Amino acid sequence: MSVFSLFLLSALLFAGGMAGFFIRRDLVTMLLSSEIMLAGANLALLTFATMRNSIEADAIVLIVLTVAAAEVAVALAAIAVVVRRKEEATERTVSEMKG
Amino acid sequence: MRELFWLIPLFPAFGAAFLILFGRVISRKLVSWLAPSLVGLSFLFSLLSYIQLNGVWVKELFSWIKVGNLSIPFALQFDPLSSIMAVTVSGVSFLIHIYSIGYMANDWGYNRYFAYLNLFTFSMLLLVLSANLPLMFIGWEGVGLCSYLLIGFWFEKDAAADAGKKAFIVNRIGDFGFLLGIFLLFTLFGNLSFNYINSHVSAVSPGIATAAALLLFVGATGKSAQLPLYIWLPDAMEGPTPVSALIHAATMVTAGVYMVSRLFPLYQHSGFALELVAWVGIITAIFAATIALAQNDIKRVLAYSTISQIGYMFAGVGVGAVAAGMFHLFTHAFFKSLLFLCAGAVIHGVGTNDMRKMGGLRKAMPVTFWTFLIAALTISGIPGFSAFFSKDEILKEAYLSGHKWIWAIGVITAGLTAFYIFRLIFMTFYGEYRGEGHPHEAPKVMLIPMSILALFSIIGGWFPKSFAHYLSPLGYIKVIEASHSLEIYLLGASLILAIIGIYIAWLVYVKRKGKGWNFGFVYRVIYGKYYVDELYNFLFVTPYRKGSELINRYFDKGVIDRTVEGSGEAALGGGNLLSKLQTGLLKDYGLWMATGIIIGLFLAIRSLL
Amino acid sequence: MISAIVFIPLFAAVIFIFVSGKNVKFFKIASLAVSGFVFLLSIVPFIKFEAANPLPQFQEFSHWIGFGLNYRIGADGISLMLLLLTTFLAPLAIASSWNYIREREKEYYIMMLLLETGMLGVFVAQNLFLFYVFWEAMLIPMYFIIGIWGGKKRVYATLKFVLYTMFGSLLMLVGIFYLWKVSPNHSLYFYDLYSLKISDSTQILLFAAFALAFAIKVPIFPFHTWLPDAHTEAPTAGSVLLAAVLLKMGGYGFLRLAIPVFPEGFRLFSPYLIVLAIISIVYGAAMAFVQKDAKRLVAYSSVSHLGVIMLGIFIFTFKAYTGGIYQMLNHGLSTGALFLLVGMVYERTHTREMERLGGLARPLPLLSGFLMITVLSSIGLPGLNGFVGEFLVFMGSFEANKTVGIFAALGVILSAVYLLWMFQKVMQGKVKNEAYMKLPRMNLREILIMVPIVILYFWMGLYPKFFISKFEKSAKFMMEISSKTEIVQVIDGGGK
Amino acid sequence: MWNFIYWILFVLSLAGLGVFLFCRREDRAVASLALTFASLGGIFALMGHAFLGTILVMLYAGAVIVGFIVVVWLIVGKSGEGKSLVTISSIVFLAVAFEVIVLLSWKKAPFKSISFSTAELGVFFMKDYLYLFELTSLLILTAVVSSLVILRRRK
Repeated sequence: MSVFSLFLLSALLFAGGMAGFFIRRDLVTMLLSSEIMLAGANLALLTFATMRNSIEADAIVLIVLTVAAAEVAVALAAIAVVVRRKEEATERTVSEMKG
Repeated sequence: MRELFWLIPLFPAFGAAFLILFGRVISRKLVSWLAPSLVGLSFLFSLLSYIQLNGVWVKELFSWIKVGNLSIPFALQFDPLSSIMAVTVSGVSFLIHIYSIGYMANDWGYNRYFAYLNLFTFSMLLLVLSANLPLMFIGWEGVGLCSYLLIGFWFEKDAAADAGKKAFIVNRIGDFGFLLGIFLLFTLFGNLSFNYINSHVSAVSPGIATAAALLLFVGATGKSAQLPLYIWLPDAMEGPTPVSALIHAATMVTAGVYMVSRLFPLYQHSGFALELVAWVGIITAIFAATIALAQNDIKRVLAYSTISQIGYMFAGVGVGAVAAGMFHLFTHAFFKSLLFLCAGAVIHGVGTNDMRKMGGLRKAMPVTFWTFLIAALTISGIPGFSAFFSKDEILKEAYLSGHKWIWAIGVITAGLTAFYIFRLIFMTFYGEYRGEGHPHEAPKVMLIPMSILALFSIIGGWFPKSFAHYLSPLGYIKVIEASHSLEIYLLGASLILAIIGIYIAWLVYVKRKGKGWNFGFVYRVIYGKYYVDELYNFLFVTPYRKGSELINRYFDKGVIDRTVEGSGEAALGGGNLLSKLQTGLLKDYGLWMATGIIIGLFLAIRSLL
Repeated sequence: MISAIVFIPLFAAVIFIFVSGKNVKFFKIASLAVSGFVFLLSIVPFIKFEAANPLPQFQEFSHWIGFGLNYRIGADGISLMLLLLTTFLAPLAIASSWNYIREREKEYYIMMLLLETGMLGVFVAQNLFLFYVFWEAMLIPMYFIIGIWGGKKRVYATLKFVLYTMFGSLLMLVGIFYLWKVSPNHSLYFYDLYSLKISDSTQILLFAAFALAFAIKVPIFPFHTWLPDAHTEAPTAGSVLLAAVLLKMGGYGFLRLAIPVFPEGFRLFSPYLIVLAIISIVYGAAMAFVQKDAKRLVAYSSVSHLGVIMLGIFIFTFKAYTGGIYQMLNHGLSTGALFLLVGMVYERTHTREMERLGGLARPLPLLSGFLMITVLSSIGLPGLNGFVGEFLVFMGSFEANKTVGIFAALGVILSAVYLLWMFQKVMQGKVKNEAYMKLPRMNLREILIMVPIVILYFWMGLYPKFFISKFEKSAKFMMEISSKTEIVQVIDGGGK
Repeated sequence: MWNFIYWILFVLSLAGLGVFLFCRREDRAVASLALTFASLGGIFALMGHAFLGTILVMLYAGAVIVGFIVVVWLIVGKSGEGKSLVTISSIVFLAVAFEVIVLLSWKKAPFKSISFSTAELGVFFMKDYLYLFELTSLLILTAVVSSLVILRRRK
């Protein structure tokens, strides 16, 4: 349980999440991979918290979690709406904001 | 009269202003009384001042321009030289005003015509009486303006409008040189009044004096229609004939001669300039005389004859004989305007300028014929008439002052003059009438001034010696007494040539009815006026027009406008380019963000490494 | 006193807003009355102005925004003359648009009054910031006047005009910031800026910035392309004021700001500027010669005449400098009159194409007479006002450098060529289409517009001392400052 | 022994991630994430943050993943494949079960190196960061309400 391995894991998670975000086309996966990136970041934050024994960091991790959850809720709702209107929810569908 | 001489130019000025302002409302009768009487008044005043003149009168009215070290007073000067000019100008102008009453009787622009004529007289008198160069320049351009207005008087005729514009622009080119001359003189002397320049001329090196003199001479050639810038005078015949008589015979064209004689010390000091003046004068004389040989328009013949006679005057002044030059100017004013007035009477009667449609007018227009004959005899230098004394005076001076070649050319030109003037007489007054309609004698109001002028052109020349003495107070007038025998020899030479000229004219135009004389190519070249107009157009006018058009279409619109609009479009283009980034795809935005973060991290960490 | 002159049109414009747009008659007369009153008012300072004192007189000062950005107004000889030119021409321009403008008269006359305030402000501002405010403020009404009441391509023309000038003045703004920072306790008062010590290299940069802004405004040769478009599309009154007054601001800017505050920069740039001025003279004249539209011809003619003015200022001899300033007044009058007359022809024949015009002298004798006199004054016929200015400029430049003098004097011929060509095309020859024979003659209003201008032609031509003596001292003082020879310590303590 | 558990969790989470990235089937990929989150929760617990670990598991492995599966089914349902219920539930179950085991053993958390307990964490929140705490609760509330509003079918 070395600290290095923890950082390695969080880095891997983050990289995986980013890769997922860019590879997959549909919105759901992109949203999930962003969740994973967030989890990786959380892990890193937590390891620092433990190393520095700081309660504040701990509190922040907690809050980040809760906020992430809220965010997912809204995102899911949005995706659902997209799905309802346009059957499929890939990136293409939401590119109306094109320049 | 010493105090009132400055009124001389103001009478016609008042006349012009009054006619311009109220021209439309006052009746013709009033105009035909007002205009000539005002000019008559100024003639009277100049005559009186001429009589009472002793020394040099200068009157400063007010200071015109005063900036820094430049101060130009509005000052008039009355001295022997300008007195002669004032008298001739106002006298001839007065007679021509009366003549015009008849000539322009049924023209709708009657009032406007007299307004311009008065304005012209004012400008000419101002030119003649001014005491410094810039004031003379006002008169100088003023006469240019009036000649523009009067040549283009019948502006509905495109030829007249073009001729007027051409006259003004060619004059303007001359004035460009004149203006530069004024600037150079100011940088040299710091003061532009004639007396100051004439008295301080030795302080300046001959080289610069030559430059200044020549620049002023460019102006003179423009105004007096000498060689390079003469092209406007023949076209100026589009204007009414009394205008040609006044402006293009008696007064305006002599302005150049007056200017050179006024600044004679400057020319004398520069030496080379004086030579050039002489040579330009004499070459123009013979050049114009040759062209006059083959012209068929009565007024154009007289126009070229004017150019040639003025060439004589310049030659006279050029060889140092200012008195002779001025004397010829004095006599020329009378007989040349008489020639023009007679031509006017002929045109008035026959209705066309073309001599080929005239002939045999002796019986129909006796008075005109006799006055015309007097004038013709005068100009060809027949003894007893005024021109004989003045022209031969010039030739004598030329011969004596060592300019043998100038004398020779002068004598030949005298012969040519005799030929073309009598060619004109024989074609118009002898043989049978070739035109339609029936020519009638001019009305009395035109004949009176013509006969007065005829009288003047006879008696005008009888006192050459006193003329030179009258001018002597100016200081630079030299009077040479030639040995008697030499004088007879010189007079004889020019007389013989004149008579030969007349005889040939008689031979060709009366005996063989004018058919035999066409030497093919030579005739055509002379008739085409050596194609100088076409040359000038080709060299200057068309390239300027074409060049500007090209520049306008390609450079002005093309290059500059494009750069301006180009910068506008570049901004638009840039904007479009950037908007391509907005793909709307989340992935791209994520990518930009990721790269941004990575670069940021890298930069931050780099400082740590 | 001078603030009153500057701001009365503004107040009037504000009052006009509350008046309903229907009774058009009211606007026409009221705006004429206001601008007329302002003109009469502006005669008072002209009379009370003592020519001996070269410094700005009738100064008025208030803190306004503080930090050196304060409201300071005053008029020395030069600004007074330009002030008078503006107040003299404004009523004429307004009167000339009475039946030229058919729709939205209310907004039109409001814009004209705002324009007048903007123009007056520029000439009397003594604080650089205030100068810049008026400099920009004046663009807005001009934008609308060309944009709404202009010809077919008006939007393009007005956009180009405003953006072009704006681009220039932004650089100037940067310069102003620098000056604000550098000037002792942030005073932007002109006479404090004159005694400012700036290192040579920055002077050169700053001069370039200011010179560009003013060169675009003048316009000098390469920056002139906006002028013909703006003029062809602007309504008569708009192009009269544009040509007669707006273009002078460029020249005024040079002699008041660019040259005295950055003499080092000016010394470096002056040969190039002189060459550009000469090119403008010859180039403007050449382009004018080939234009088809009368107004474009007059526009290019003002490029040529302004070349003469700028040459007078750049060549920097006293005669040329005074001549240049005097020529500003003359050009204002003669080109203003040219536009008024072309406008009158346009009102009658609804075309400015010179090919279609011709022989108008017969149906409109009085108008052709006025056009003749205006053309002569613009050509610089001696005895009229144009000659005095050009004579001084050419003499000064000839004194400074012979070749410059010769090339500049060339303009005398070229201007005669295209103006007479225009006069012949429009007025002489046969009437091209019969309808023109029955064109309405010049009515009293138009005559009353032209008569004062023609009187001024002769007055300024035959007795220029009356005007020159007023601004001669100030011009000399300006030159001394600009050449930094010896700053005459008469600057009155310079208020902050 | 604990090291061994840690490495299992390590590997499991990466496996879950791997499956998520490369699996064709939407729902199975989403389900594998539950495994990742569960193992992360475990690691949290091992580090002594049991409370956070449980919240992580509950929030993510439970609410989020389940939510996603529902949405995936919405999409998949439309496109016809629905039979994978069994696999999903099995993966989820496995993840949760495994987690429970670990959490049970948190009492003797081997790598615990932090000095504060969950209680203190609560006190910490209540003492100085009360607003922050309330704010997050407010945030969650709005999130819920907004998602409901978004989903409401326009009449």
